[in-house]
Amino acid sequence: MYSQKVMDHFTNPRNVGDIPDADGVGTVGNPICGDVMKLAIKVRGGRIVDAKFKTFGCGAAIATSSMVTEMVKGKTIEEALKISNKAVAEALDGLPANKLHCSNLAADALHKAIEDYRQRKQAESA
Amino acid sequence: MYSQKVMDHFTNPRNVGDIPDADGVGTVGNPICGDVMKLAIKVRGGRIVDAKFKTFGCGAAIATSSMVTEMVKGKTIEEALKISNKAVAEALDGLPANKLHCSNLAADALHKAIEDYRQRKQAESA
Amino acid sequence: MRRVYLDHAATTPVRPEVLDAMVPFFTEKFGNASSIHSFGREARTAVDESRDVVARALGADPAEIIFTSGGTESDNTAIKGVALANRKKGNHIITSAVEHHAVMDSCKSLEQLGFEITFVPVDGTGMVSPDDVRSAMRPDTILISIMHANNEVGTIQPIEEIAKVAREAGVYFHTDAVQSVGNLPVNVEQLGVDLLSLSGHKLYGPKGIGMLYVRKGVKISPYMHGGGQERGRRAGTENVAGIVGLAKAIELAVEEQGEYARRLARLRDMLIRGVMDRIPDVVLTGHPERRLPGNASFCFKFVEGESILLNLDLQGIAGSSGSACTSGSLEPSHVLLAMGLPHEVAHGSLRLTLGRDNTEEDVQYVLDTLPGIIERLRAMSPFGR
Amino acid sequence: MRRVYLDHAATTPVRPEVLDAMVPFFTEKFGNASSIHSFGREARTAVDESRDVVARALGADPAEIIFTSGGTESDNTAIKGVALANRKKGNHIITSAVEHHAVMDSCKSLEQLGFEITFVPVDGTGMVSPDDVRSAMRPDTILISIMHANNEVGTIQPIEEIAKVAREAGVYFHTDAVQSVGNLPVNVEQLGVDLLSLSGHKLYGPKGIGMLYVRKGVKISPYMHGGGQERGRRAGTENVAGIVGLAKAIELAVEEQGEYARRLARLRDMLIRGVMDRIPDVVLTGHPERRLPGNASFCFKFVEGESILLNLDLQGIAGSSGSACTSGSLEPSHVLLAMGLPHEVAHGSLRLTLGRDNTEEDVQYVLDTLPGIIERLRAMSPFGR
Ligand SMILES: Cc1ncc(COP(=O)(O)O)c(C=O)c1O
Ligand SMILES: Cc1ncc(COP(=O)(O)O)c(C=O)c1O
Repeated sequence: MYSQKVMDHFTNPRNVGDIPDADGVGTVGNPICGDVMKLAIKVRGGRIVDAKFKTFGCGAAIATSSMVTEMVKGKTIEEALKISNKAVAEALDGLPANKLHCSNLAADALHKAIEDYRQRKQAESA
Repeated sequence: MYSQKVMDHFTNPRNVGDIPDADGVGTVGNPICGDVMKLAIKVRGGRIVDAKFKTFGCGAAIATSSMVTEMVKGKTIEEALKISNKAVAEALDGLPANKLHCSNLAADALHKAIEDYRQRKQAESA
Repeated sequence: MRRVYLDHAATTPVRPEVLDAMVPFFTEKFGNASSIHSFGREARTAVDESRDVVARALGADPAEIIFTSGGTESDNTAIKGVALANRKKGNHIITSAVEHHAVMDSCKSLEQLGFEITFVPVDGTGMVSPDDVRSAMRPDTILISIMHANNEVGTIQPIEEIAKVAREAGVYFHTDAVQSVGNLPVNVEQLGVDLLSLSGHKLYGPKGIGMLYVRKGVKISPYMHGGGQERGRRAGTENVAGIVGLAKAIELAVEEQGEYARRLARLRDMLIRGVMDRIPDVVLTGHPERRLPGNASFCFKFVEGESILLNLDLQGIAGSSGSACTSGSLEPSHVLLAMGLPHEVAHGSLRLTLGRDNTEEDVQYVLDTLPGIIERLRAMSPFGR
Repeated sequence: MRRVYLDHAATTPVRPEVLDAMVPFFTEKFGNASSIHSFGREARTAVDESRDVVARALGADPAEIIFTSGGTESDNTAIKGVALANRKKGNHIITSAVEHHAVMDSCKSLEQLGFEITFVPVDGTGMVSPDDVRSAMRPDTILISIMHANNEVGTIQPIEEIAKVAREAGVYFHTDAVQSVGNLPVNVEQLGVDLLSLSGHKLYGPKGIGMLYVRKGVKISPYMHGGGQERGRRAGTENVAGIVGLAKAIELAVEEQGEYARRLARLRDMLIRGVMDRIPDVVLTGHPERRLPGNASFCFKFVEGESILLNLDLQGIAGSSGSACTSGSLEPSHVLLAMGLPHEVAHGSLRLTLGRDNTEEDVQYVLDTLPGIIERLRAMSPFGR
């Protein structure tokens, strides 16, 4: 059902946890739907230097969360914004058809975290 | 499906043929329905001394024809009239349920032959 | 006693290769294909691979294949499913007078729900005319269902031409190919059909498994309601062993079709010629040329079919008949009547259908046995000569 | 790696005795049970004997047994068949909120034909109240369908009492006994039901075969149209091997039911107690006592079911879940929701169902494995502690 890469990220998820002094945090999903992802980023000089996640959800949800934290590290904010849910799924060698719509929210969580980071910066500079 | 007795009478039908100088002949059934029985009797002193049949029909039709000719031989006209289709079927150790209505006409043929015999006698004595 | 099975149109034995393919799925690989654990995935893989095999054999896409419980369910699903899903477009269905009961009675059951059915006639050889189908067409026609080859007399219908008529009018076209797969080339693109039924046990696969091909885009309601199996189009836990067996059987049948058909046609022609030569007052039923390679069917005047069958059976020969007695009804076969045969002749029908294991010796044995049986029965018949 | 199958409510392996009984009917005794020759009679005899065996096991008459392609078809036939045959009497059907999709979706499909359905609720343990059924009754009610035992949480319904409610009102009563036969005593007279569904593959028989009991005198339309098989009540060439396998499986299941249930209940209680003791924030779903002997089902807070299943599977343990992800829909199981569990809790469901081959060691292995999995997933969860 799941690709080997999905199973790898599901079995050994990278970057699980919180960042206590995160620069941006994004949470997407809804426990009622069975998927919640919380993604925290640390930004230095316009680059994402760390990312961590916590996820309540199925195998696809956990694997995409893990994958997106890996993909985003070292990227600039602009580059990170270009990461789509589709790109995450592709990096995992694809997801089953019935998973493409529901559990594939990791990039959304990332974008929300970046939005949070920008709002905080704006608030600081204001 | 058929009892051994049915198969015996079907395989070795008794009294197949015509009686050239029959005293009564009865034909029942209809080629359109797939069953026609023709039964001829020879009567001496109020007793049926010979009976022969010709039948177009299924296994049950042939076996009941054969059986009724056996049953009737030696019987008086009155006794012969009491032979029913049910009695013929019973003498064969029963027939399959779906054969009870259609191919079980042998006693009817017998009764028709007797009717024919009586009419001929009436005509003679008239 | 010699046993000669000549009723392959009724059912066929499962081929050893097919049984071998099935057996592991009863006991070891017994998972439910909907389960996500390893037992389930094993079953899912087998179902997916089987679907690919079947699709490839018929020139279809795997997503167009729905597994069912047999030819009957495929026919019910095709006809009722299309009718109910397209009711807004119309309520008229065209079929033929010689369809299998699974098609005919599905159509009739729809009459009770307000649908109208036209049964196009056949000629004396059992053929449907594409022109008759065209004439029967109405603006509210939503489905045409004409079988590929007839199960009783073996007549092969001009499916490609009827498909053209259907396509020109934008009407869905279903064919019951239960009797043809393995005997004739069956490719959904070449035939031009939108839906196609087949059944496992007619092609050396197991009983209780079948398939319905549904062309992408065809609007069809599910017939069997329940779990979301077959992508929501046929509920019920997948019969994994049956599906694996069906796929193996179809694969082999399609692979060997040409050679199989040639072999059978030769035996059939020997059988038909032999019977016609040896026995008077006999009619060959069905089309003289456009007929299934294994089908030899006759009507013997002055005798009744069941009596012939019983006598043949006593000699070890298994055949079938369309007489009233064998159909369990009061009427002889609707197929024979639709071809214009009188009732009394139709009652004398005998169908002998050849298969893989039959030999020339089998045919010779029938030719040695049958004339005596017919003669004896005729001697017993009030119409006999 | 150890492989522990704990998904017997999804499907069971075919017992060797059952497979042995089936095998001859694929290759040697392959006849069509409707054929009158010796090959056919062999098959007919097997079907007849199987029908006797099944009838005896359930306390029914052989004429009341219809063979189908599975539990799904039995449910579809019962519900649609009774509805369509009794339309003149009324168009209202009562069922419960926790039925299998085969019942639920059959009912829903009837709504489109103008029938009205009442879904009676269940309490927190998944139980239907006979009083609720009585209150739902209307003058135009023609059918009540309440399952014997629930497939997800194992709750056993008060069938005898509901049957009394139905009988007092002169309304037909159907029960889906797919999960109960073999696990509970099932006798149609003692239960007082008019129709009863079961499925082969849930009781160590093959997939693709099932049975519907229909009490003498019950008015029901055929669902599958076609040949006159099953005395005109279910068309389609009989799946002889499947029927023989089903009969053997039912015979053994009913024979061994008491001992089987006792053994399973002991393992189940060990499993339930072990899980409840070792893992915090867990809910036992279903009735604490009135539950299937092999059913242990839970909801684990803060984690999602599919993740649990995948982790268990990686350790060789096969279970199932009613989470949205595993049902292939966006909603978690309608059964868990009907019992009043919040969505977020229902997503954390895990069902472990025991069977013949499970041992104490298997249960111990699960108890050693599961706590770590839940803990790890909770550590990953934004809601975890
Ligand atoms: C032409 C045709 N259609 C449909 C069927 C029904 O198939 P099944 O017996 O598999 O239900 C048959 C055979 O019985 C058939 O010959
Ligand atoms: C309660 C219940 N009813 C019906 C069914 C359907 O049975 P089948 O899968 O044999 O069609 C199942 C199992 O899937 C079930 O658990």
